[in-house]
Amino acid sequence: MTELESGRNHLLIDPSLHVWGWQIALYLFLGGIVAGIMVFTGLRFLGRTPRPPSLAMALIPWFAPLLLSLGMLFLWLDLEHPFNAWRFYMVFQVSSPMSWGAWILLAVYPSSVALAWVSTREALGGPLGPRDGPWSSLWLWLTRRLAGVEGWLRAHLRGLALSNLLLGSALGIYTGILLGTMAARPLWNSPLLGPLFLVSGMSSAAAFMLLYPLSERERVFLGRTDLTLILVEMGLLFLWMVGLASAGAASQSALALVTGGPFTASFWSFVVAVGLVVPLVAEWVELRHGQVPGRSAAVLVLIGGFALRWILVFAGQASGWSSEMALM
Amino acid sequence: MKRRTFIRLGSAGAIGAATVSGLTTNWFGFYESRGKDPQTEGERVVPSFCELCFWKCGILVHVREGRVTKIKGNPKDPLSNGHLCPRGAGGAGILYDPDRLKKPLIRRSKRGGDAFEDVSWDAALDVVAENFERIKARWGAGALALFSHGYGGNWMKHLFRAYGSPNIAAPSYAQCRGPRDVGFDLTFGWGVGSPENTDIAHTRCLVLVGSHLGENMHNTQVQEFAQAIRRGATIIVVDPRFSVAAGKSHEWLPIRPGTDLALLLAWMHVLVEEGWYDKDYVEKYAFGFEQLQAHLRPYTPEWAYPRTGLDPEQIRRTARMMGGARPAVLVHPGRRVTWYGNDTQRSRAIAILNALLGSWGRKGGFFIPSALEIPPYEYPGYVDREVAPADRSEPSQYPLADEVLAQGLCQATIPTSLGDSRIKGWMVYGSNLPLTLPNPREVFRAVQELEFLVTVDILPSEIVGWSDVVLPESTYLERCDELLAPPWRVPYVAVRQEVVPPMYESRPGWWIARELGKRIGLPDFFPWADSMEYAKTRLEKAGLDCHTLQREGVILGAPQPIYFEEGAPAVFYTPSGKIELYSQRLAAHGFDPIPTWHDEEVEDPPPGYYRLLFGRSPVHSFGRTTNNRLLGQVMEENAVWVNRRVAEQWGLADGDRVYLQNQDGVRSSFSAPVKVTERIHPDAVYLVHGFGRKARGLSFAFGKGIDDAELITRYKTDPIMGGTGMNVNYVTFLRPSQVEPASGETGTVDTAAQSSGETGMMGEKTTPGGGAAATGTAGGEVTA
Amino acid sequence: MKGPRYAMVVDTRTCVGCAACVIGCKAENDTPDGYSRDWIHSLVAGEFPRLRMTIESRRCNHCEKAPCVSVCPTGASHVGPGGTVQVDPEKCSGCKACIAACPYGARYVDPRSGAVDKCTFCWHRLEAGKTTTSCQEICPTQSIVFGDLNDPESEVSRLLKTRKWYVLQPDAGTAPKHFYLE
Amino acid sequence: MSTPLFPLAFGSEDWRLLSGLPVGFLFGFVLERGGFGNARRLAAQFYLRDMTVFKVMFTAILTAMMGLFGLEAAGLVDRSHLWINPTFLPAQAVGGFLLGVGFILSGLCPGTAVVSMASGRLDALVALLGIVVGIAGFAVGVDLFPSLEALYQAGTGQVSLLPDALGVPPLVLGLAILGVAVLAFLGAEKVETRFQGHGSPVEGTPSPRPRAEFAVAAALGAAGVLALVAARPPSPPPPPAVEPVAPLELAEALIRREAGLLILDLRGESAETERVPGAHPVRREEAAGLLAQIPAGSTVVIYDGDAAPTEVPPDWPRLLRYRGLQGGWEGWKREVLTPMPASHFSLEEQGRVARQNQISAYFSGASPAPPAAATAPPPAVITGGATPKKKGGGC
Repeated sequence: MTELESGRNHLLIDPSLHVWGWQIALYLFLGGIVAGIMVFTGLRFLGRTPRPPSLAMALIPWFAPLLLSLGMLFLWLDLEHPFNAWRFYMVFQVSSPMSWGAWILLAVYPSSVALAWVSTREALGGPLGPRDGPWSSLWLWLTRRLAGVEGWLRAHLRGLALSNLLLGSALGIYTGILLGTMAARPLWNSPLLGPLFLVSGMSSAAAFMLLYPLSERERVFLGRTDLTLILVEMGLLFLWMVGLASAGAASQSALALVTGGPFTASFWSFVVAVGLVVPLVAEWVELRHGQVPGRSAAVLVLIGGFALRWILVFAGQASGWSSEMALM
Repeated sequence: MKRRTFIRLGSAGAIGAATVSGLTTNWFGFYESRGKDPQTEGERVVPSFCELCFWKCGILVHVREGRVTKIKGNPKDPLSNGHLCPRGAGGAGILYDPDRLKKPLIRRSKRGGDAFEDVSWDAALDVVAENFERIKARWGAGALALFSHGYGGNWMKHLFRAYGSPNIAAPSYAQCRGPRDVGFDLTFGWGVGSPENTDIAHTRCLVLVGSHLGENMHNTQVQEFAQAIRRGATIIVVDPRFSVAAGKSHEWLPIRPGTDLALLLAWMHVLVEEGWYDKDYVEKYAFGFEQLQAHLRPYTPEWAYPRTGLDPEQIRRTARMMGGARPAVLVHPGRRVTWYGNDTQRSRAIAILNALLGSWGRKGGFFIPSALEIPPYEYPGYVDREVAPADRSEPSQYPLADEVLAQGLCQATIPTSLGDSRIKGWMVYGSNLPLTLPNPREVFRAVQELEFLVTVDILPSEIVGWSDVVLPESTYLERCDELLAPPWRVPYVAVRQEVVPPMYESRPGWWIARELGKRIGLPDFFPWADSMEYAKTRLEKAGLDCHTLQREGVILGAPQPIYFEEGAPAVFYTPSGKIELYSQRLAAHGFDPIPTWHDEEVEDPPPGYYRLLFGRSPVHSFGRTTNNRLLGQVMEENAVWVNRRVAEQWGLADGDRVYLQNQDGVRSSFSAPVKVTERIHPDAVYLVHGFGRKARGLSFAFGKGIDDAELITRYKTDPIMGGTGMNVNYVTFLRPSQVEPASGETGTVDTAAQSSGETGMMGEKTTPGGGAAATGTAGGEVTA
Repeated sequence: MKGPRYAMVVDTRTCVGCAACVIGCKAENDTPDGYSRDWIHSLVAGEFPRLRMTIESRRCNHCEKAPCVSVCPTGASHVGPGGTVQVDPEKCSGCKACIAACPYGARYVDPRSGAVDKCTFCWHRLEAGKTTTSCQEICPTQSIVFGDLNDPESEVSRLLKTRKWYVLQPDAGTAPKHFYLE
Repeated sequence: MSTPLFPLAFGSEDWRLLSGLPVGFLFGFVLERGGFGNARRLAAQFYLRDMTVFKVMFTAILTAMMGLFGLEAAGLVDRSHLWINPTFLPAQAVGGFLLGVGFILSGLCPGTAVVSMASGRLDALVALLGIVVGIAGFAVGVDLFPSLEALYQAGTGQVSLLPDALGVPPLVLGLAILGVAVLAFLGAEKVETRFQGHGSPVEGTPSPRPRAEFAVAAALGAAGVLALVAARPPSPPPPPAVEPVAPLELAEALIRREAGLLILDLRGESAETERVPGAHPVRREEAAGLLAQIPAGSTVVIYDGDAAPTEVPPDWPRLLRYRGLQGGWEGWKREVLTPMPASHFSLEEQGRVARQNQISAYFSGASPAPPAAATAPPPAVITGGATPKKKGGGC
């Protein structure tokens, strides 16, 4: 028997070592969806002969800045000293993924808003906004002012789409890298976490988009894409686990958290079964039988995407190098 | 101001602010990072000595803006050598304890009902003086008893001597170190005193019998313990618990509790039979070796094996280690040695073992200490003691006790079938009797019989809640005290001085004693203006400068020889003038003249019960510090140590909460978590003493952990000197579901209170009673 | 490398785990209630009665390759003078990335300021000209030694040359400057 | 909960927990196929237009009852390993009422809500959200209003089973439920036909209705199973095993104070007073009562006059470890209490012999010779004089 006593605080509770909670898990989830939406939107505008999208598809890009704002609100809530948040933009720390993230987020906003604006205008054609009433003149003034900008954006549409694609990918990868560079948490410490989070984010985004009244063609496209993404995600998860299993003792004990430890049941049911296997089968069956992908599988994918982040955030903090942390 | 100017100024300001903020960023290369200075370095640093335990280390107290910020060791002090134990470092936690007694209190309902009224010092002292005089007039001075623990108690002792009562007791004698001092005195003619004259620093083999140095943080001893380890000394630890010291040892003997004497005899057998003892030393200084040799013959290690459960080979091996290291070998006498009622004999066995190894007066054994002579203050002379102390029912009882027995005074307070009680009033100074004396029921019974009870204390401890008058004393950081000049390696004197003025309406002990003395017609005994003037007078007589002492904290005297080989006199104050391996005094009183094993003295725990052992934590001095928030952060409650296999039997997991119930059906008032561990003998469970406090005034410590003292309803009295062996109680586990009504822990307190009667009244406590600092003695070393 | 390179050595053979370092540090650095910059870690292995015990006084390891510094997005965690790792509370936003990145659990958020806090090697004392940390000064067993690795004459250099030592979680790749003597 | 599927030793607790996943999928699949994902179908139950829910539930109860009885009788399931919800009658009554209200309002119970959601029905998603919010609300509510705690703690909290509560033998109860089920089926058919006239039939209702004849036939078959099960009492478990222990091994264990050792002297009170130290005299037939109070995992050493019992009665607790003292009391006397003659052994073995003989002396109560010193007074050399006391010191 090995007995540990740590005077730091209570061994397993360690309140002062509380690091990240649900806010971060939620932020990572929303960030992943935002990344996916941006990638998909970017791809749509990069396509050679863009067919007219459904109204829902045209409006969906707005979710990028919206969900990101929501996510950043949670991120901000998690800060212990929130009114020092401006410090993020006083420096650029090359070695800090969080610093990268902060600057990426800064770039994501204009890019995603611009593309959403263009997408909306494109879909609706005519003037937007109130045509009469007290605000109409202001609106008119604004649209006129923005017309120039819009023209410029349209002229550089491919660049804008590319920037969305790249920023979206960066955002998706960064959420994984943020955890992946923590050498102190063996469960996270894998270069695969970046791609994994990107792919999972895209899969979640596809599922998220499927919740809206898209056209049949769009649904089939997203369903097919999601199917591929799920397969890739499963492959990445498998590689991530193989990587942990073949690394040192700390990584192995970290892996044991999800293969026989306290996070096992939740990981395999929510992430693997509910989030991956079942939707995979469901979507495959749907597409195979020529049906339009429905929403059930999409909801499951979203549940799985959130569960992946939630479990990774908490299990990762429970993993550690020193034996007392791995015990948790 | 013109509008234009305003705008111009405004924009200039904005640009300036922008520039400045830009300059602070990394972009400008001026983004300098800084740490923060915690601002705890003192504007004033006052030397004094510590009172968190009774070792009395020299300290330096930092004061900033009138607050004590931190306490450091005084490098000039020969006890602290500039280092402190955690308790000493956390002394400010007592000073700034929000639960402190703030005003004198007078009880306003039945005793234990615990309704008090704030009064002025004059009113409180008048009541005390009136009662002192009344008791003296009606019953004689001897009917008033003083229980004292802590250095400030010297003033009260002085008051009592002037008053004429011989009944001055410290629980630290019969509940703690008494048997050891008597045992060594019988053998060498010297007690080991405090601080002990153990030369741990230079020893080549240190043997600890139940002594848990490292958890028992008597500073200098632990410093020397580390030095001994660093020098590569062999460490042998006998303890049913794998203590920290055992963790440092080369040989750990996990002895069955209660059988230490058998091991000591077997060790001596090996030393004598195999010729490892110091023949020259024994021949020169010892008396009765032939008798000892004959006596030891049957005590082979194989004989000891079924009793102690220790491998005979390990007993032989360790004995040879000791023999090989002699004379620089030290079998430590321990500190709290009141375990099984045969403690004086066991201490004598330790003394004899040391004598065989030739360690007394030798480097690495026991040094011969010397003290600085500081003449006493001149007083008119104490009243002759006409009366004998009331602690024994007849003079022939405990014939070799050389101090007053605290539990004896407690018993003398209870009327017996033979007649009225002999003690009518108590003054309790810094001594929390319910946690200190064995069998708290007896204490509460005695308290109910009292005509008058006054406590002088710092915190509202349990005994305070039962008092008639409570006098709030200043902490050691707020008061001056008697000079300290203990016998030690070098003679020295240390001073305690007022670091910050007394908080609230607390007053120093010297002031309380003097004011009481004046009121009971003894002003001649308190001629000094204050304790500093008192100290100065004494120092001047000794030719020492008070200012130097106040500035430095200590003054060292000339070093004296401390080993026989250096020229220290080999004097033994025994009847034979030699080291008495065979004790004539014991023989004269009908006791075993050489320690003898009696199988019937050790009993096994009943099935399902475990022997309750208790000891210290390095961060606490028993109940004295459990309310100290600074120290409590590191250890807030105690845990019940249970052997892993026993825990498996009971289905107890680490951290499960349990209540303990002893063999007499007494249940602990609160629960504590189980510590499932390999570190304890399957026969025993272990608790750190001083937790499970029931005084509600102790808002931090209340209800945390289990109080071992309330489970000590039985004790075995040492027939030689009256020490109370307390490690003879057995406990079993109760789960909270077996104890608590649905409403939870609060309900429990009440139930527990009903079951034990006395505590019920403590439960009603509404005002802070008084309190205390000390629990003194019941802590101590675990042992076998 | 020029200038001092500060390190700490703890002798686990003599450390009794009394926590004087913990209380001393609390008083010296005025850390908030319930939080401390150093702590005692003890490990007991084996089965009754064959047991082994290791006691370590732990704190920030002031790593050469401090992950807390590299993940900090605001530059609050930085390598300070003498190669020590410091936190500037003014710059800290409390994002806790450094806490997650530290394999030693040495950091916590000070609830009073919202900034991350940890052992500074008593930098304020060194700046004031003292040569010891508070924990070293108070330690009754003198098991804690602080000093300059770049000075071959220093006590830490001497101990590391003459005694067997280990660091915590060497695999984490942080190159700690807090050593434990066996 | 996972025992019937996995042996207890399989994997970790978390892995065993995962066995719920396939079972859940299967359950969900069957529910969905049965049309239970359709809120209208479920709601129709309350309008008595479609009694499928009623019938399925009754069938489920019957199947579970008979399955459990059957598996238990076959020795495949140990009921003590099954988790049965403790009974809190008032709390469950209130909770059941609330659940019913929710059921009617949403047309879905918690389980079918999940099924329905999986079928892609958004109303189910809302219902599920409502469930989550309700659970969270209750948790918060209990914290806010401690009086709620009294409600949900009300009741015995014990597991009370219907046969015990009603005092009816399980077989009778089983048959009674079976009878009620048959009647209910028949009644349900009638009710359905009657009420369906008032509205259109619910989509997806399987057209071939369970026939009355079919129900009766099935009931008869079930009754047969029940009777069979009841007729065959559960086979008695094999008696606990007893391992032998050598007397010297026991002696050393006693000296080591091995934790959790209980020694029973089966010769009982009447036998001679000499026993192995610490042994409890008890007669074989009274031992079970004593053993019931011993913590699980203890080792019980039993001995008789001259032999180690090789087996113990089956009613002795099975979670204890039994060991029989070889040679019984006689063996103890022979091997532990009889000293060995030292002369027979080589010098190397003397240590072992000495040790064994001291064990022998210890247990037989032969103390070492009285110390000689007590009788030999030494010369008295009285120098006298006061002793300088080093006084003081706290603890």
